[in-house]
Amino acid sequence: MAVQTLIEAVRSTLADEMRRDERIIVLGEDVGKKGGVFLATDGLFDEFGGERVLDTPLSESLIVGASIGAAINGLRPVPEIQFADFIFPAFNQILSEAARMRYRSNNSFACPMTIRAPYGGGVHGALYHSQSVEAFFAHIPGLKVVVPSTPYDTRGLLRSAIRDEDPVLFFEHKKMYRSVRGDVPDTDYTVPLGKAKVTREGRDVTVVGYGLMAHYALEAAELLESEGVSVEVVDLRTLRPLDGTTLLESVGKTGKCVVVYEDNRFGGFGAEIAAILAEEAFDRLDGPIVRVTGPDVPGVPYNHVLEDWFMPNPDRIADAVRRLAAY
Amino acid sequence: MAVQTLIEAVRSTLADEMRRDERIIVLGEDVGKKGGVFLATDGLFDEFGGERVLDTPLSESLIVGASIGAAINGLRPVPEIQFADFIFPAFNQILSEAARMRYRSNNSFACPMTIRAPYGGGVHGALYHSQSVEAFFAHIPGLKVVVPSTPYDTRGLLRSAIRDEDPVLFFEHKKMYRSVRGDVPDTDYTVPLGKAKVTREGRDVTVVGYGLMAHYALEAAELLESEGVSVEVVDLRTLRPLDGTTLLESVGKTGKCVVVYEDNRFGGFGAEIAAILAEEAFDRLDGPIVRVTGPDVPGVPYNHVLEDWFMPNPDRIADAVRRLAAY
Amino acid sequence: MAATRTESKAATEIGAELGLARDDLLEMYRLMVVARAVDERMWILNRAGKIPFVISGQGHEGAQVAVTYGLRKAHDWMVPYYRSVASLITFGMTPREIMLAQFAKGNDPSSGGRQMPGHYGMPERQILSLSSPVATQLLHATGIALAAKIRKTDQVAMTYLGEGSSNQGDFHEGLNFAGIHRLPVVYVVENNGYAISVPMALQSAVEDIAMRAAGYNMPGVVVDGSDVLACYRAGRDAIDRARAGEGPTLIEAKVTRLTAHSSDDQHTKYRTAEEIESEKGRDALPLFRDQLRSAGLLDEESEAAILEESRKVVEDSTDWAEAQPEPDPATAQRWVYADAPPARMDDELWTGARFAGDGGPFGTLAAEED
Amino acid sequence: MAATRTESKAATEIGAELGLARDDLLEMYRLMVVARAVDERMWILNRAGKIPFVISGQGHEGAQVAVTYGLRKAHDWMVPYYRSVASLITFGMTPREIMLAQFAKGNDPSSGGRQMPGHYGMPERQILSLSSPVATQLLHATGIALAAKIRKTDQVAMTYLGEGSSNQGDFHEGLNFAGIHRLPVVYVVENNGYAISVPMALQSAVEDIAMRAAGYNMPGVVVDGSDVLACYRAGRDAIDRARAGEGPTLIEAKVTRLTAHSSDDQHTKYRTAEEIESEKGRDALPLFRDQLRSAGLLDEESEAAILEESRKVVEDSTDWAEAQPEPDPATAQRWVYADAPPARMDDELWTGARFAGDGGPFGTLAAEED
Ligand SMILES: Cc1ncc(C[n+]2csc(CCOP(=O)(O)OP(=O)(O)O)c2C)c(N)n1
Ligand SMILES: Cc1ncc(C[n+]2csc(CCOP(=O)(O)OP(=O)(O)O)c2C)c(N)n1
Ligand SMILES: [Mg+2]
Ligand SMILES: [Mg+2]
Repeated sequence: MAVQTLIEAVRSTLADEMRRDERIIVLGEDVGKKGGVFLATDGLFDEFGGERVLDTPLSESLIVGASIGAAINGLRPVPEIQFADFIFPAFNQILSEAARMRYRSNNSFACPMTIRAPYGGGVHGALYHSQSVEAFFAHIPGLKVVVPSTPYDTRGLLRSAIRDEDPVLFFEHKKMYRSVRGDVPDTDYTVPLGKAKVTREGRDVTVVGYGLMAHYALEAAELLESEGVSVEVVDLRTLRPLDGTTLLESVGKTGKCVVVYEDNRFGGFGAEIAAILAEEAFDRLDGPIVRVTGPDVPGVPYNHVLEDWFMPNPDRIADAVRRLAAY
Repeated sequence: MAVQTLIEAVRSTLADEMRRDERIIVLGEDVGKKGGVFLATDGLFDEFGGERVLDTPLSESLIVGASIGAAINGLRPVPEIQFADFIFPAFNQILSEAARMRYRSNNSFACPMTIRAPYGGGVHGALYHSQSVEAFFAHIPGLKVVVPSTPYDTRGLLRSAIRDEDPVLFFEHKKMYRSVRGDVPDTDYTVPLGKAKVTREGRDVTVVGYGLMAHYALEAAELLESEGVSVEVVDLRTLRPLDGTTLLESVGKTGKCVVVYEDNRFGGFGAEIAAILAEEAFDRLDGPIVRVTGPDVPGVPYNHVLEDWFMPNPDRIADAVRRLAAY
Repeated sequence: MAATRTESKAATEIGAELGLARDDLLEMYRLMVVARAVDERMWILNRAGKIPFVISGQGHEGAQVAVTYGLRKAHDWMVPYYRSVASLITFGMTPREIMLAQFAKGNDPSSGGRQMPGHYGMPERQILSLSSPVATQLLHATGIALAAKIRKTDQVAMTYLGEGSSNQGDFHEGLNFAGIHRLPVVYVVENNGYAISVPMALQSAVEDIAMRAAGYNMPGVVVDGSDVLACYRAGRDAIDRARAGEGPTLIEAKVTRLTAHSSDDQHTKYRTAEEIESEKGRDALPLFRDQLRSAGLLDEESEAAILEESRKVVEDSTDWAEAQPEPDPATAQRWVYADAPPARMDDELWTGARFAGDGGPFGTLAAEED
Repeated sequence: MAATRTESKAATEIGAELGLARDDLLEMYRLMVVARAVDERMWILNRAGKIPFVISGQGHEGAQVAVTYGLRKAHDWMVPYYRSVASLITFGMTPREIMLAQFAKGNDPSSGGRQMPGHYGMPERQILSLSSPVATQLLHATGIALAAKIRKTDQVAMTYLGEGSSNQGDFHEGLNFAGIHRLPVVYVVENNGYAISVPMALQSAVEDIAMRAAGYNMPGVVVDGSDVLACYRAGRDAIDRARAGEGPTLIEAKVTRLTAHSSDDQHTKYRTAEEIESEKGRDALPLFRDQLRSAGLLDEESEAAILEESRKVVEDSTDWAEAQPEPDPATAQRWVYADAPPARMDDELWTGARFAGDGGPFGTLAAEED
């Protein structure tokens, strides 16, 4: 049992998996000698060499498109997109090709690959180094979308993603890379895709989140405990396929739900969570389904006073829960 | 007062606007001599010449990216993307550039342009000629998203879009191009962006839709009238900015809502509608918010038996409304 | 660049130089004849209202058969595009398999009736499934070649596209990467002068797409698509280079599109009657036939036999394919993933309305199946 | 291609041939000195913890000033990238305006503090706002040139990018379109040999990005970025061609990156100490200074005066910018659209929780402001 940061969990898992399965290659911008701009691939180039750890040209569509071909011809690519904000040049390859290969070929071909991308705000990254992009991908049938929030889950989920037979988007929150540490067993455990986790039990209100917001939800729950508000926290972990059972059971129990996401509010991923609850848990609801989200502006602004204005935080979550509990 | 099909409404409005404002150019694949694969630009090349009606290379990112530059330097581009399915190579230019230009420059620059794209299924187009892509764009702050359902609205909304100071996505349903006809005044009227329309008044259940589904909703309402179920139909017309007032007023009155969209269910645009209602109309809801949608498979399959399986239709809508009314 | 042509020697002589036996020459001709017959039948079926859509390769067959002929079946990879009918037949796809795609039957090996006609693919033949957005397949072929190099499989990947599609960003990104890593991939641009209605002058700043090869450190070969043996040489040389580890090649075959772009297109709107007529002179099929005739490889009899055989093949494949069962809608939700349900672990497929508790923990109403 | 250099004549002589007066030469030198001083100050501010991020252009100044010098201010268009400090100063952006971007102040003309430092833009100077995704700006410059041609404004658009960014699909699509329509646009690739840590050999199949120009029917000019007058000639010729309606040009200036990629990068991890040291020999600033000295345009005194002035300018712009007010968060939701609210016509901005009826028709609870 060792303690790792989230970035160490990513790095060590990539190394473990590459030792286990020589079909795995890592490719992307600066993933080689430099070890990635966040050092997520640090050391891999030295251990596995330039054929399995490829520095690509500055061409995201190529990174994904070539990964598709490599997967078709027997490899297990784990491409890195340097920032989630820069995944859009590859959007067509991901949506039209990787996600549809199995369905359109009636199961003749598939694209087992894990696309890693750092995402999220609160890091002075401004509009183009702070985005939460999960809503775009969680809407796409054929993709799986994972957002870990602890080093333990990161190792377990990244193993499951790499071993999965379908394309997985694996989003890592930049702010958690070094700020979040936790115990990780040295065993070859996995955390299954499609399984949410109740990270705190409570009676009054369910708070649903993922990634950094799953942590903020727990902090908000702490704040409210003293006030006698009992909060249950559900960390979704996988956005697609979604663990509807855990979600419905929790809200079925508490009757109230706050959905938290960092992305822009309108049409964000949490809207689907609210829609599911309004449709399937209606009989159990004792109050409106409340969303605490980023505002509807094109991106996280840079100056710290503007960035603070944008980011959801434990206080905002607590405020919403407080009012919903009193509803 | 003339009668036009939806495609005639598009074509005549483009011609009217180009006569009115010489800053307007139309560009895209096959929009020139051929007049577009659906003939939406037929005749424009002859009337306005090759400088204002440009056949571009097969390069969607260029079509949008050059339109951004042209808008910056004093033109009003109306690019056509031949099929909404092929808009994704331009996704980065639309999301990262066009949508953010005004915000990121603190209102120093803007991109007034209208991107037209035919969308939708039921036309034997299979996975790549049938997509509904509005959810991706309606989530993006800085874009406006319009989906007309009648020739009258098409003319009024297209005028508003072209005259708007911000980038507008204008989605036209292929199945409606020739099947939908209607009266259009010869006047220079506009239909404002951001205004929904109650296309049928009713007491029991509100059905919310747009595009082809707005028609199917009306057909379903007809079917149910004989059964004594009184259905109100809201045609959203503009998805972003959304007319929340009309939506909330209607559901506030009926207390029940069925949201209909053709796109894949999970994370589709209708999820936001359901989320808004669950959050802001909760006190008025007398039943779950029900969604009638396309299934969660990567696209509309080609063979007619498979396509029929995919497409929402008036019967499915009626079935949902019937059950909700009885709830 | 001047398009390479073979000199006016006898086909047999040239063939010999190229290592092509008389049987190879006849086989190439046969493949062209079969491809044309299958292709023409598609259009007849469309006009007869039996299939709603056709997109095919009439005018491209000479280049397709010849460039492809040097590949190793079921070892090398083919990454085709929608006009690749003759390439596919050359690589082993049968007329029956092609006709199943036209009728979109349940046992259509390309997609089980899920895709439009023209979207071919078969794993057992190492033919990759094709989508509609153009040029995306170049990156797949590039990645296949990357894997072949890393895994040392001695495979070559050949991919095909139109000249219009070579103006997509993916073309640039793919060729650059292949050039950097000297990948065993061959890019074949079938230049028929139009992207639907858009002529070369408005599509590309240069007349020869092959000129771009120099920017990616690979040979760019322009070849006359009506000269079958010149096309074979270009393909063979590129395949040899690739297999020898000498890297990728860009081949541009100047071909002609004898039909409208597709059954949805009226090309008279942007092509003159004269042009459409004169373009028939660039059809490789009669030209190659004449070559084989004057080389004494074909006579009235053998020619008639080939035609008769191809007619039979087309009859058989059409009737057989048409008689196959439609896909079963009950299977339509399958294969979104290998193992998981389409969107939620607790999912059934909801094409219709999902109610409070339908299939969920708080059931109050029963779901109706639709 | 061999990089064009100016011969070893006296700077004045060459200048005369190029139509550059002595004052022009001195002005170009002054612009380089000021740009370098401003640039160095950014890094000092970053190390001092006053600004969290720096990305800038040390080593690029000679090429940037010289290529840009021939543009018409407030008439032509500049579409910059994040290293364009010297280009921007040459085109009229003041050190104060640049420093406001570093401190991301409320009155920062580039973005009002909304974007990271390095994302410049000013409408009054016809400098287009820049984003982070690389190469997108090429298409904007191309569209600006298209509008200039259609509107007959006699404008030229000049855009800049790194060699790594030239491997994006947008590069291909933009240059092809500009070549087809002979647009008045100049593409300047500042090739410093690295895309962050990725060296040329892994970025591009060819050594000279300019080789790709031939594929777009435009001249591709390789120029030594440490030779200021050669860069001026390349820029001037391209601008003249563009304005004369002769079409676009691709200029590739071989420059050096004297710093790490950005303040977040440790380049020692992928560059040897020797390389970092020897690259200083390719710095245009001392080389041009020596040229002007030996041409008798600079002496101890005038040189010191220029340095002193630039020092003053940097002091002034830094102190002034630092003292400016932060942006007002109350303005943060503004300018998503010209007229409409951010997402809904009935919208307030909801950064926090929205409840049944908050601001809506069925109010039961009052909204708390957060
Ligand atoms: C990304 C994308 N945009 C548009 C289309 C629509 N489309 C299909 S084929 C075609 C023209 C292709 O021309 P070319 O590449 O020359 O091939 P050809 O059909 O002439 O053989 C177009 C525009 C598409 N399939 N994909
Ligand atoms: C589409 C995209 N992908 C990745 C990045 C991250 N990134 C920023 S600069 C850079 C390297 C650019 O190299 P080059 O174009 O040579 O310019 P240079 O920084 O060397 O001047 C990268 C990878 C980005 N900004 N945009
Ligand atoms: Mg073509
Ligand atoms: Mg560089």
